[in-house]
Amino acid sequence: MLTLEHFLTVGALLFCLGLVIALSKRNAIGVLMGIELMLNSVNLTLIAFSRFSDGPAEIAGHAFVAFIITVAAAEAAVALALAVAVYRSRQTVEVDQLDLLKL
Amino acid sequence: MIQLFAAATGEAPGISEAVLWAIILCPLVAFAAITLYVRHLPKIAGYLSILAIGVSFVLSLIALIDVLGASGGIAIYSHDWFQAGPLELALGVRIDGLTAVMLVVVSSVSLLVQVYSQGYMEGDPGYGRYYAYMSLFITAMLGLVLADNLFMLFIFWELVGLSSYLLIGFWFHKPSAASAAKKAFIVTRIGDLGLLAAILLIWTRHETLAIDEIHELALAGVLGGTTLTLFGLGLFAGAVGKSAQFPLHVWLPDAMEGPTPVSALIHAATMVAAGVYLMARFFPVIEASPDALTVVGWIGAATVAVGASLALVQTDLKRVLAYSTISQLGYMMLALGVFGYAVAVFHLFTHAFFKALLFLGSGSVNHATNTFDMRLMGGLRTVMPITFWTFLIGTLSLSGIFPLAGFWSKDEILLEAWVNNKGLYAVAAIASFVTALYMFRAVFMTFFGTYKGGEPVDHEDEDSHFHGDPAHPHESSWVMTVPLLILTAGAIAAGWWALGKEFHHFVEAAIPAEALHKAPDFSYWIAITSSLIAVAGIGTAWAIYHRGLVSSTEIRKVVLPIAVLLENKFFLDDLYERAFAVQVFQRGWNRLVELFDTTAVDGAVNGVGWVGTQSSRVLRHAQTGQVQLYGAGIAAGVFIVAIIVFIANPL
Amino acid sequence: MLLTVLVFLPAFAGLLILLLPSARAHHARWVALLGSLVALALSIVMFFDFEKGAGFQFIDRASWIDVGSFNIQYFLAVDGLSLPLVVLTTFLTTASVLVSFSIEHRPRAYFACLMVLSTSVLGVFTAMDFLLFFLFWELELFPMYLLISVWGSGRREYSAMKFVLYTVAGSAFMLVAILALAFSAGTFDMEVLGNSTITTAVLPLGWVFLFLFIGFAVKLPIVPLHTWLPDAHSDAPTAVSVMLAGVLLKMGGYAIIRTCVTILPDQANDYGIWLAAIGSISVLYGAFVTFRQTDVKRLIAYSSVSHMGLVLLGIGALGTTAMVGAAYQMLAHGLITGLLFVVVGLMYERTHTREIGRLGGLARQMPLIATGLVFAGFASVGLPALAGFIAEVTVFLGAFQKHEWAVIMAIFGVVLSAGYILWTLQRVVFGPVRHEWDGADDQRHWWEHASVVGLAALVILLGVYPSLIMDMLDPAIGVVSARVAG
Amino acid sequence: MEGAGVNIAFYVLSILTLVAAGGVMVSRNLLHAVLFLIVAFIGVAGFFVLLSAEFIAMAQIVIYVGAIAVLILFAIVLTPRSVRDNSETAMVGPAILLGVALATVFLFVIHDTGWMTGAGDPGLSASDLGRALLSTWVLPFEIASVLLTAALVGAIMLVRSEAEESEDVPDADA
Amino acid sequence: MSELDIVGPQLAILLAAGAVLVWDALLPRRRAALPYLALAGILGAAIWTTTWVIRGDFQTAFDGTFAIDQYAVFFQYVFAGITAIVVIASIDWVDRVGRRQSEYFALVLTASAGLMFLAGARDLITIFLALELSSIPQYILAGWGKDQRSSEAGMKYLLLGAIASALLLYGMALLYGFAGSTLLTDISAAISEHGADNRSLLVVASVLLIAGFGFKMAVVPFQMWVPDVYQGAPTPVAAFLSVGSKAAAFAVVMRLFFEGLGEQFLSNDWAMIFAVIAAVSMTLGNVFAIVQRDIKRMLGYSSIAQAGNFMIGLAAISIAGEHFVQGASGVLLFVAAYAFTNLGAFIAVIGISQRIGSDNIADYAGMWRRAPLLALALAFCLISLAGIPPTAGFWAKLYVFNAGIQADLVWLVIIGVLNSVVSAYYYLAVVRQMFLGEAEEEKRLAISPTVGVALGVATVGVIVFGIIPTPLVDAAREAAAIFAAS
Repeated sequence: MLTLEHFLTVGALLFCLGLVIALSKRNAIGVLMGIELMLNSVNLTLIAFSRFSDGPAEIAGHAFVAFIITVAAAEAAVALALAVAVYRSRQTVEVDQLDLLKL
Repeated sequence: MIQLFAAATGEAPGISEAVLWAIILCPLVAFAAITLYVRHLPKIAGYLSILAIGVSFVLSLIALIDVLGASGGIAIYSHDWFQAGPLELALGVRIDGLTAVMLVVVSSVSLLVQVYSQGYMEGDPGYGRYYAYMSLFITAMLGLVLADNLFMLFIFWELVGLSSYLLIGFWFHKPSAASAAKKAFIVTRIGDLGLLAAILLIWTRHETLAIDEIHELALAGVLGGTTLTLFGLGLFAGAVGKSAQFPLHVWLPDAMEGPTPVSALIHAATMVAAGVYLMARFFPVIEASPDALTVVGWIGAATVAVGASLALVQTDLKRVLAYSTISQLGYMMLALGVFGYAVAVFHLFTHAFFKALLFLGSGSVNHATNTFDMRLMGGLRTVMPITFWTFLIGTLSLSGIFPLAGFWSKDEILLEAWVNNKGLYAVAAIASFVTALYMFRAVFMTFFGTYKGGEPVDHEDEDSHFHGDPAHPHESSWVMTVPLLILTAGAIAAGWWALGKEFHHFVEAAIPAEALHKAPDFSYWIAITSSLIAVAGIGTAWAIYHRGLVSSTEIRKVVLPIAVLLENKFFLDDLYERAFAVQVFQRGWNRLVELFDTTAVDGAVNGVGWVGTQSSRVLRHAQTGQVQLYGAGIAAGVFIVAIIVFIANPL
Repeated sequence: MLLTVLVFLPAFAGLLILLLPSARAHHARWVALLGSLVALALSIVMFFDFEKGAGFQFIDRASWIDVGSFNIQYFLAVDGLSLPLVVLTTFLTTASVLVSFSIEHRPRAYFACLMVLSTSVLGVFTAMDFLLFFLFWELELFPMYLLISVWGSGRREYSAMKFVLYTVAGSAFMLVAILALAFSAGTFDMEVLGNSTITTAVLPLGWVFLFLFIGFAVKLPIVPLHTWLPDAHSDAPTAVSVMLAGVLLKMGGYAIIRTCVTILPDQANDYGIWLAAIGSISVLYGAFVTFRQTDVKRLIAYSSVSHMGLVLLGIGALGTTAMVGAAYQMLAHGLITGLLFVVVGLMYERTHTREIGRLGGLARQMPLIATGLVFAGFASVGLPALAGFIAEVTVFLGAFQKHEWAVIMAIFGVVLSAGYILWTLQRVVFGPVRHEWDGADDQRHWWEHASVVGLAALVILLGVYPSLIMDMLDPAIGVVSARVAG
Repeated sequence: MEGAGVNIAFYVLSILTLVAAGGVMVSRNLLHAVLFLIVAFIGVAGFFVLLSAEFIAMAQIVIYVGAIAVLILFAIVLTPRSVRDNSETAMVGPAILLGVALATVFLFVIHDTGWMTGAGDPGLSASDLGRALLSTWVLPFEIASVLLTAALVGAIMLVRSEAEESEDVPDADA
Repeated sequence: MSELDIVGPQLAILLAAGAVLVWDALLPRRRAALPYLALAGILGAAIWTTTWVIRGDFQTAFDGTFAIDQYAVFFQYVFAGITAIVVIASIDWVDRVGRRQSEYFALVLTASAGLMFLAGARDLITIFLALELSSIPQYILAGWGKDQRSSEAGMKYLLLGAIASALLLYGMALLYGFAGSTLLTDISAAISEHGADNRSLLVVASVLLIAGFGFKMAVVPFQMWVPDVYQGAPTPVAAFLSVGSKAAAFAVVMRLFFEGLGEQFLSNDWAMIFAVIAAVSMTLGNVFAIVQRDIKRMLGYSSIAQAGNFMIGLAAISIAGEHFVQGASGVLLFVAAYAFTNLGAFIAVIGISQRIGSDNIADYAGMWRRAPLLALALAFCLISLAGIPPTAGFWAKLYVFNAGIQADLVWLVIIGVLNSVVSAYYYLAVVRQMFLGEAEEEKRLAISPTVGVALGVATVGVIVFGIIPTPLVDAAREAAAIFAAS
């Protein structure tokens, strides 16, 4: 029998995996992928909650996910644009190279 | 507030309060006027000062006569001064036998010294300043003896200290003078701590500072036990400082750095007399405490011994006189220690005349020779006859030769000591031999033999104002010799007042009768013994220093350790100044405190700043610019905060 | 209204000074002098109009911020404790302006700062709303910082910063305590606070007392919070030293009496012994360190630490006499140390050194300045017939009963002060003439005479006629000590 | 939710998704990583289907796989030097540690909490969602549209080269 | 009331944004008008907001997901003010740096609308969307300069912002799962019903929310991006970030935590979290700031410390009733005062750095002579940041500390005041550099009039509210009171 916890567990694992990717990848695009995975796991969690609850609450989860997907798209677009901008000025998108800004 | 107490044999003094205040104010006005207006008009300053002290002298005489007429009753005029909470302080004057005698001594000696100074200080660039300071000095002394309460007394007491500082350091460009002035002020101030403590003690325990009330408290036994002893010792500590008692006597010889008339004044009538006066004033208190009395007596004895022995080895004429003063002040304290209240005052009275005479005489000699070093003098007997004879009479009086003033007073001290404390008598008697010895040593070295030329004038020294020619000494001018002659009269005759105990009765009326001990009757045995001792001393001096029967250098070799000890003033100065003040205090303790201040206290303050900036410097390396580190920080923050909450506030 | 005018008059003068066109910058001193003289006159008028023993007077009160429990007034008033300090402030301001008369470097800014400083100090002495008090307390930092760091000498920036940080650190604690007090009493009104019995607060009242005390002790200053003072003094220009020693330090003593003791009498009783102990330690410690100083101004600064210790000793005794003595000591020290700094400043202008080792024999070349120094020195030593003596003895007499040992320790300060002052005099003005200083002037300009003579005259006046002030202090402090006594 | 098929589907999807995510983590080639990412996206979409959120699943496919993944590919193409490099920084150790720690916390609370699960209503149509978006969440909806516009404007601005910029202002410095 | 009316202000601003883009497309030669279009939109928003105040018609709309109340109004004014000042201050800067002006202004306006939506949002979804609407334009703006530093800043900001958003979303998802609703009121109801049994979940969700918003507020440990982004982003953008998103984050956190998670058992936990974060943020921010040589980085660290100060107020709101109003209004007051102050400081930096081409504090030496008004204004702002009277910053700090004391957070207030001392050190160091440092060249700096106007508005605000804080305090209290009533 599948319970809510099953889905939440997958969501949590996916979230943490995404976090690890975001925190460890050298390439900014790789980092972005990690972030997208985190957002996906949130979506999974929300939908799971939505599915396992009654009444009007259900629809809120779906709406939430819809918005998150939208925002993620916008964010990704901006991120990639910034990656291009960074690449133009620095010929790299490796985040550990981005250390001009420090004391 | 006015209080009058009739003496046993007469009425209370009826003298107007205004007269008493005028005695203080005259010289004060002179001081103010000179300071503010006539600094630069030396002659006028001198006359003004003499006039003021002259008026004070006349008024003092009037007061004395008035009190004499009342056979020594007491009058007190007191006014509120200021108030702070329960503390109420008053300003007031008190006249009685003791005060009257002191007034006359102070004002008369001062007047003569002032007159004499006109000659002595002639041409000094600080002439006006000199008279201003002298006026202040006299004001302070007169105020001190007139004060009706301890607080006011303390004020003038301190002013005496100030003026002595100014006068001793009068020639401030001489490092030795500046140093001596400082020494005098600080050493006496150490004693003043005791006086201050006594004031605090008596006020705190009994809420009064009025002299007569303190007397009553002591006599009634209310003031007793430890408080009484501490109070008495506190007062005595003040007196030890001011009256140059052992072990605080070290400032007095150095005070010779001031102009000679100043020395005369300090040694005879003011400053050092203040301590003895204080002890006499509070005799009922001292007397009520046997412990205090014993301390007073033995400190006096020690002072007698120290002063006399050190006087033996001095080559400087003024220093001989200075140590002699110390010794004589010791006698006065010793007298107080054996219940000789009136005797002590009497010795103070006679001593004032002959010691002033001797100092002024030495000043006269200095005026002729440009030096005080006796080894550079000799044979002045013929060129300076007036100086010689007056000096000789003063010396005889000091040595206690019948019938000069010193004989009477010293004899009575020995008598009191014999009756009350044989130990103290022994000290006093031996010291009187030494007294005659060192005084005549000085006389022989100065006035007999051949003249050794004095000190040549150093024309490079712009501060020197020596006018004569040391190679050809001459007698001083009349402004200097007349005071000598007048003082000689005093040195001869002042003792006769004590005949028939008149002086005693008069002075004793100043304190409550219950406090008095019956003075022993005149004893021929004591008188003859003391005279013989003195004559023996003179003879010894004659043998050694005039006839040269025994060489002084030979004696020195025989008693070398003692001689070294004496020549180094028992190493007391070294102990106080070099060892204590410089090494232990300044270079040791103070340096330690300063080190603590700069390293520990200030260091901690700077250290806080240092730690702040250093940690900032170290920590900023955490900010590497690595974006993932920052992200990890966020994630770790979530974890850590959550864990902290669960730990702090478990589920 | 009178009090408001008085407090803000100097600042107004400062504003006028800033508005002077640069061509007339040299007129700044005259505007400053005029402003300070009017303030002085006003304060003297108030001094004689004051009804002794009748509590707070010349009240100026208006609501300022009134929201919820956060209720702050604009409330100025004086009583017998603060009025003498107000007069002292206006007087020393005038003296400071006079000693600065020959200032050449950016005179407008200089005098403006001086005037603002005066306003802030006057505000501290007159503010009766705790927060207003705190504001004036902080306001004083800016002019002081600028005055020291722009017109100072030596390590002036370090010293100025040190001064500021010390004070701010102290007032940090003060602020916490003020808020805690105001919260528990529901008001910032110091008059109300001083009449009510506060039994609890959000933090223990002992802490409140301690926090307030730390804030004030820094200013006083007491050991071990004093190390800013020597630095500030030695690097500050003369007038600032005069103001600093003369009135700024007094803010600490005044505030301890006005707030710590008055508002928290029970805690004052508990901690009185500690105050007295710290006070007498300061007396001795300050004196010992003074002996080691080779810079005249540092020396005076450390002697101030010693002398202000007496203030704390007096306050620690909590009796009327002792606290009157403490207040009197503040006035006396203000005048005397002010005079010392004025004279030393004059000397420095001529010799350009404050190193004792390089000075000497100045009594010959500059007799008037030397006389001033000797006079001030003796006043500092506590010579009778001068103000310091009355203060010292009153403190001792008042405190002896309660804190015998503290007083006994402290009276050694009397001898020590004689020691360092006389030793200094000996090395600076006495001794052989140094021809290095042959060309130097003596005190010459009228403003130099005016400041020295004026200060000296007051020192004497307070020394021989203490009732003038005591009668005013006595009832005001009587109220405080009655509160302490229960 | 019961039924063997559902169970099997859940575990298959779980493994697929997590392994794909792991593949993003371990693949050294960025292009491979993108492919793994797409697999993971599809896996999540599968979950949505499993959870009866078909519309969302569709949106997931369209937007994530269709738009975001494509965008990422574009970005990879536009930044040529980085194509093959998807290695880790030195942070990898701490990052894994943190991931494990946070996973522990999350799993703990997930299983510690008494979720109020209801019967569940599998039937939620796209039109229901659309109605909700245009009534209750009309404000977020509008915001989202503005947001997309703004992101678009910004992204275009960012990728525009300096040369292009000066072209469209022919006379700025003239 | 129609729903368009509800979002009128935001709409006005968004319309202006659109107008800016269109204008630029149609009339590329009339670019000078763009900022004025933007200002017109902001003015419209302000006027619209004012009409609500006049109508007094406060309500919730969109099924309770959005509210118009005094609280929202307060923040709308604050954001309108911030945006207006930023726009004015940017005119000159934008004109020099590049040709992407229309995008710049449009994005600033969009972000501003997002901030305004945040102030009224009462629903997790709305909050998230509003947050992203303000964030994404800010990421772009940070990279707007397109040079190495700017794009690096944009990239860093975006990546970290996205991670923080993901954490926030996860937290929100958990909350939603627990309560079955995204409305704050429902969440609150669910928590009071069966929240006590599930504290672990709620705590973790709270922590995740705090992480998400803490990133925006820039508090430790979510703050590390701040100095880098401030340094790299165009200065006007940094100014906007430093006040805008920070203020919005506080606005939403207060509503979220008090309306949604205000249950006593939970508020104990998050109040403790806030208190600890406040203490750590203040301390670390200040300690880091001390050694900074770049003024923007210094301001970045200082903004971290300031966020710690705000948080004292947040920690104090956990207790309901009068204390709540104290704490909440303290935060509001601080937000407003800080907005003016920090903007002023940044604008002064814009004015100076632009001319001297350096952000180095060392290069600010002697600025008092080169640009007296700029230096004076910057000095005032820094003094206000340090919390020294008579500035708005002082009242804000005082008020927040007062709230802390009342909420029994004495330890935190002590840390706060001590940190103020530390902060005074580095703030005043800049002041010292400007007023006392020796400039390498004495050439006067030309100030653009727009910078002057913006700076003037900010500085006058700092001073006016420093002297008459009552209106501001009143407004803050009124705004905060809506929670107390609920």
